Amino acid sequence: MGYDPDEILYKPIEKPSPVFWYTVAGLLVIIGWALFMYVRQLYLGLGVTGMNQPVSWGFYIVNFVFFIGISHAGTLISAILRLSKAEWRRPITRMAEVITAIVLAIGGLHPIIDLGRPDRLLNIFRTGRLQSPLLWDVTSITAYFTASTVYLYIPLIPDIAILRDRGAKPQWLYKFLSWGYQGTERQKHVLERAMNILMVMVIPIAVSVHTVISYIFSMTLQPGWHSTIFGPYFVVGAIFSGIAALLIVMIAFRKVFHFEAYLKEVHFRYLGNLLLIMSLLWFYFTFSEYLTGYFGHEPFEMRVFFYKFSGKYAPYYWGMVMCNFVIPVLILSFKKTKRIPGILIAAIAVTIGMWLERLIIVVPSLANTRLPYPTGIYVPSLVEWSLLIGAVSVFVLGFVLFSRFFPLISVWEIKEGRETSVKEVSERLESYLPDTESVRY
Amino acid sequence: MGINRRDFLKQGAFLLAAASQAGWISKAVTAQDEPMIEAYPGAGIETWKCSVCRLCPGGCGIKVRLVDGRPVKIEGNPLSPVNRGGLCPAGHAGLQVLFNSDRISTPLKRVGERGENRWEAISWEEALQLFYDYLLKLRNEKTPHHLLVLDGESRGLQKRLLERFLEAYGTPNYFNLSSQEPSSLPFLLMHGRKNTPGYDFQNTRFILSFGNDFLDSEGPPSRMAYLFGELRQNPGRNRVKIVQIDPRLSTTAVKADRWIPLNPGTYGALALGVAHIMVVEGLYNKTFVENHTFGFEDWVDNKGNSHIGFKTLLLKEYYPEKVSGITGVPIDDIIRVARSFAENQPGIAIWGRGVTNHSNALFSQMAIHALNALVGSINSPGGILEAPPEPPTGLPPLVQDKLAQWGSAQSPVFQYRGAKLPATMESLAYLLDNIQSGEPYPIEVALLIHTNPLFELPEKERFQKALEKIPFVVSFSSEMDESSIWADLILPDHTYLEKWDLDYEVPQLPFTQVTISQPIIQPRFNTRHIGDVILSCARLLGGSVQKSLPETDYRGLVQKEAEALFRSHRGFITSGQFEDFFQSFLSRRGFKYQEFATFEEFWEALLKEGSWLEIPQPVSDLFPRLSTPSGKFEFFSQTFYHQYKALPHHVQNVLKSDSPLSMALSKGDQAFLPHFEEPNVNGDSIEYPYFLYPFSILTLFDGKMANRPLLMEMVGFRRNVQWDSWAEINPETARELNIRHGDWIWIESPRGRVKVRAHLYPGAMPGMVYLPLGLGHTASGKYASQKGVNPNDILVFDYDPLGGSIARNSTRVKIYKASVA
Amino acid sequence: MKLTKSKSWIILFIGLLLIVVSVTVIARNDEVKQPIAFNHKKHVDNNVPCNFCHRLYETTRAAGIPSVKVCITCHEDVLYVTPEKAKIQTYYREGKDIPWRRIYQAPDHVFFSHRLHIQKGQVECKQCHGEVKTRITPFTQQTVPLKMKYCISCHEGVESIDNPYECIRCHH
Amino acid sequence: MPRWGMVIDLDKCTGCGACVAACKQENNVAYNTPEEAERGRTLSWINIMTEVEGEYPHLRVRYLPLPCMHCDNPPCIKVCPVRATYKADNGIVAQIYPRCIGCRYCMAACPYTVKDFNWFEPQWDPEIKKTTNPDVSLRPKGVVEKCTFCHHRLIKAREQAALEGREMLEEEYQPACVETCPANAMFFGDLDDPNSIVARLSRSPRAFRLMEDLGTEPKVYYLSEGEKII
Repeated sequence: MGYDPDEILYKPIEKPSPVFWYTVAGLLVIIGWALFMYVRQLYLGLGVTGMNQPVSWGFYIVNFVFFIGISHAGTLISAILRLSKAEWRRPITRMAEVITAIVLAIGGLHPIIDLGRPDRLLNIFRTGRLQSPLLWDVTSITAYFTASTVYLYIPLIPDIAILRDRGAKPQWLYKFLSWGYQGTERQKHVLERAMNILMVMVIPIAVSVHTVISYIFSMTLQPGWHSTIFGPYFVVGAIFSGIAALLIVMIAFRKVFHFEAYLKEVHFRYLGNLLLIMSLLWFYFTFSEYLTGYFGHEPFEMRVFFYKFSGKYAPYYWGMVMCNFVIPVLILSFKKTKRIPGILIAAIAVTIGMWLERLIIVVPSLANTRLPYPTGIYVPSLVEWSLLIGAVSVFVLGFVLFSRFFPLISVWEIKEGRETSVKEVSERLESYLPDTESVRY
Repeated sequence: MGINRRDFLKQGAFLLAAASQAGWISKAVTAQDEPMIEAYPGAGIETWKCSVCRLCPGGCGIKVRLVDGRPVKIEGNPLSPVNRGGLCPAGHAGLQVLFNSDRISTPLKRVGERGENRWEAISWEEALQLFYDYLLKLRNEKTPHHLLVLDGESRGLQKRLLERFLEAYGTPNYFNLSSQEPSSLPFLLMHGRKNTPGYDFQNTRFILSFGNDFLDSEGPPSRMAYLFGELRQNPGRNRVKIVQIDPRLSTTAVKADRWIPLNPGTYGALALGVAHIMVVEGLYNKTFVENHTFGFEDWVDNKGNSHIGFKTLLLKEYYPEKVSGITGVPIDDIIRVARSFAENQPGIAIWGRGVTNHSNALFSQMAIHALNALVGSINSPGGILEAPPEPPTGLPPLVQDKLAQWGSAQSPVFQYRGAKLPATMESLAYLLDNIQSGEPYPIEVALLIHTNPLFELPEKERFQKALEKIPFVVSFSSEMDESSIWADLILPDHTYLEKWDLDYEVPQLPFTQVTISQPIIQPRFNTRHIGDVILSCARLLGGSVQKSLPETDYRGLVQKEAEALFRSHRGFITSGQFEDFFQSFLSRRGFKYQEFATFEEFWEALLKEGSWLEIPQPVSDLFPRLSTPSGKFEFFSQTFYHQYKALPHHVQNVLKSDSPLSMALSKGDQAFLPHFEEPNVNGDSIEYPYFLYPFSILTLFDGKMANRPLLMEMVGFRRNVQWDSWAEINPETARELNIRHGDWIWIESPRGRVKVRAHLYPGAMPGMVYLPLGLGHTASGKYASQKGVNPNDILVFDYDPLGGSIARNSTRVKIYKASVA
Repeated sequence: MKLTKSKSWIILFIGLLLIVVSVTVIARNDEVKQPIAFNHKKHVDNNVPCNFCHRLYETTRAAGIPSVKVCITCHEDVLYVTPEKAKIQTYYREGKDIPWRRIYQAPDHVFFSHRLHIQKGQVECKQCHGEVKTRITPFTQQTVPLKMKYCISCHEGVESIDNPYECIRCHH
Repeated sequence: MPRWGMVIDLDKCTGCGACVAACKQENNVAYNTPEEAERGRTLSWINIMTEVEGEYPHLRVRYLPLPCMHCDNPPCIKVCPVRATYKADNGIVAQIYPRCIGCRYCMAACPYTVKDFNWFEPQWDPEIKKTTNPDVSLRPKGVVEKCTFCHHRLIKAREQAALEGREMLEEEYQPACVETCPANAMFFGDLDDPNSIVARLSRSPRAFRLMEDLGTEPKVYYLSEGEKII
């Protein structure tokens, strides 16, 4: 094979830097620690966490909602962008899909971590009640996980084939995974069909996942949870945090692997615009959620409301508003600040803010019981922090490992873009424009 | 198919064997034959045994559920006339007394220094010999009165036995710590009766309670709760009105119709203020006061000296403005209480620890009791009744030899030095002083019977020093506690669930009842019934002591006493369904009178049903002559007056100079009338601006129950506090001190300081801080030790010099935030 | 030879799987050894009524495993001592109970009442314990696997049981 | 089929806590260490709630014994993913410990906060364990538990009645808290039986239920406190 303009994309696979190993080792240490903490929890019971009698859900559920939320980055964004034939998507889609797959696996594990009796997990299948929102979750997350892994894998096949042909090691892996893909017309066609079908399918599944997660809360009678807009609110929040996470990942790997040529300012600007839109949308939902609650002035609702507004959770609440609305809107509204460093800050703020939002939804409603119960204040324990950090590490490790074996930027899409898109787009553009003949007429 | 002879015989043999086996099984199960249970795991054979709860003086009848011979649950005995099937939370923890890893399993002899808590297990023979040697030594040295008994639990037969033993042995020094409060002294002074009378709550329409938290920590808790339920919400009867006068929003205050907070220690003034209104407005029972009381109007004695009457004193001294100023109660409230008390008759004025916890306790109690006389609630339905007669005894007549007679006639060591006031001036304070000084005689042997003064009393060092003066201290505790570690010998008693006993001294009951206590299971450890210890000592001592107590074992004694009950042909064993009120079931004949031909039947029934009951005959003479000098209820206590006048002059002078009586005496007749004395306050009001108010809680009582996880977990269940003390403070006060809910604070008195968590509670009076008693053990088992704080650690040892009760509410403190540590 | 590496992994994996499976299979075979070769048939043939030994099954929750004292009522003769009888007598002399291994033991969270099943339900012993009357060796394992499924299968058909799926009947 | 329910007369209740103690003893509710209690993990199937309103000295304090409400329309059973909590035919909301996976969704959904969770394996003092009730199983760690209206007593009473060939009497089945209440403030019986005392009391004008507006239809009725005079 001659010179490949996308040589730099193979570099992390074919000539991994020693930093890779250090990173992996470091992450493994953290994950090992988290694993140790989890085994300890398994052995001793959930008492090692900071959860208590009224606050029976804590970090694990928060993380669950948060990670599943982030998973919307991927598939949804890439599917929507692909579907709408946004050409700037090409270097982004892969990373988004990887995020989805990894984060879904992590998020999906969290309810199991949260179980008091994980040994009885199979009861869910043996004696499951389909009426329980928790079971809807199990179903939709499984479906989403399957769909999004397939959706990650299928566009990956041509790249794996390229790697196989380039003789990348380990050969057996690429040989096995490339499924005999040779790039024939027929193969290309089938792949495209599959992608198109998945693209359409994945969007409703993704939307349903977070809607169903929101139902876990809104199906109960608890003040602060029992809300009709929780479904869309959660979905919006999910996409919001997903975009933020995607931006962070993009910026990080752009720096590490020197993808400046692929991930250009324009990508960030576009995604930044999206983030801005989502931030506004998020604010709109938050505003209507709390305003309607406040106007109803139902006493128990108000207890939760003031717990967040001016009570114990006020720092988190206002922190969330800062992170999710004030900072991103300020940064992203101005051209001056809407550059990569600024966008990075905004994205990090949004990630933290969205995590806080999940915390603010889960804990205060439980802490403010309707009856004068001995209110326990929820203080997460070392175990929960360790597992949070462990989860983040698993995410990073997953990403790093993926980048070691597979190209983070879809090579064939870039190639396709280079070879065919320009023509195609100009044709498409022309088809958008008013017909010259009819104008003449 | 016929049965041949051989088969028949074989089967017959089997059936015979089976029959005998069946009998054996039931025996085995009830006798807790351990291997048998093992062979039948999970059979779930259920048996019930009746007994009596001895965790507080309440005397509730209990039923214990045993499954396969294993006790699993205590429930109230529905046939018990005291509690009628109810049981307070402490009663439920009884099994944790029986099954407790901190029990003393064998007699212990001290090996280390006193208080070092190092012991050597010895055999009962050895232990008893040691004990007996000391007892014999005192008798040989002709000083039997050098024996002191401090009793915290004994009631009924056990107490009767102890008293009998001590009389025959020859010592007057039997001090009952559990009856320390509330004292029955006012009854003696105004009624001429020494024991606590019965309260006819069933028929009353108004309860004016002065500091008596009867729903929580005073009186038999289950009985009071039962009565409360009946009195408050019973179709067909008037709802009784309850006014609670207390500086603390206690449970009773919460459930009362009205809570009137007042300045601590000013109960007497408020009672007199109420009396003032009643007199001024003419709301009192004039016929009663005229015919059955003495000293209401001014009077002239037979020597021609004129004395002021109660009325004059009231009108002159206790006008509402002044009373309001003293007590902090608005005048309107005083008037309203007086009017509604007078309107809702029969009514009853009661007092409790709140009152007796002050140095002016005696006069406050007299003032409150005077209210009962003003409305005529003395010996009348719905008021205060004569104490019911004691159950008959089966003990032979007391035999005392010369030594015993002489010893018993000595003045008890707990009396004020030289003051031969037979009724007053008995106090723990004097006891400690006298032991310390060795005057009038030293104490050489002390027995601690289920009492823990080192924990329960303020300034425990005083008690500790007194104990150090005593050469030989024996404790009968079944669990190690703060006082027992100072003993020389521990003779562990059974727990109450392993014991035979008869219980009949439940305070305040208007009827006589005997509840049997029988072992639920065989004693689990190598412990011995205190009664058996005493009986075997009596046997060893021989002579008149043995003649007074000829029984060889306690169970036999119990049976003897029960036989006396049976032979007396009084009363009956409660059985069948109960009606609600004694009056009504007398009229409706709701009771089944069981006739028993033989004692064995009676005994069986007693074991099965648990209680024997005798309802006093309705009095024919509505108001009999009282045993006071005037034969009437005395506002002016002639008993007291004569006692005082009979005192030698030097004692009178002492009283005039160094006791709170001095102030009263300087006012002449007032000293013998109900009047208000300023309570003693310890601690400077500027340096220590807050009042410390320790209170008892239902779950722990005096702290003996603290080593039960069940009760420690629900120690402050109404306040959401577990396993810990809490200091109730008014939110307003807390704001001034910059204290938030849950902060650690120091409470410091002149005696020391304790660190405790602040609990903001609007029911707290501003300027007061409330601490629960019963926590803060230091050597009392793994569940109790080092949990919470003991308010006694910072209380000043103060007492009512006349009534003798410990004044726990007289200490001032300061509060400040503990730095974060 | 890169493929051999992966193959070796697969072989290792399959090997592990085999070990695990065989261990579970062996462990499931939970036959136990009883201290005495008890012969039910002999006792039944000699007209010993069931409740002579299992004297509680009609009256309490448990059936009652006989204690050695029950055995000794018949087996105390010293004239015809068989080895098994000698064991009984030894246990009795030593004041020990026969260390029977329990085969039919409901878990802690299951509450089963013999008397209700026998008296009201008219269930025969053999329904859960197999043919006891003809058994000549002691029980070494459950003849009927007493799993919840088995309980339900019985309860489902019974008229007098209004709801066979009422969990709290047995789990409380 | 009876519909078991409870009536608690707040006018009679003295808040003594006997129900709390009796329940813990009857149902083998485990004790927690002080440290755990501090963190709000005390297990108690019936609690006494204290409601305080007002400022000193004009206060209104109310003690409210709070067992499981055994709702007719329980929010907890709807959310259980494994049917470990369900409503039995006789209206008792049951918790099946061997099936519970410990997701605590029912705790989160219960508006009355009456469900408890075993955060650790219950640590039984070997001595105290000897006094546990053999009719109730000891819960393992990681499962939710709650008031059962002492359902095991119903089973026992029914078994006894069945063996004696008669109908069970209502009085034969009383939960431990009702049985022990010293003030006789608690009543228990069949709400569907028009002659039962609970049915009569539940129709009293003083009767109310907690959070009736939520539509959970609790089967625990309270009788409100009578007016305070003077």
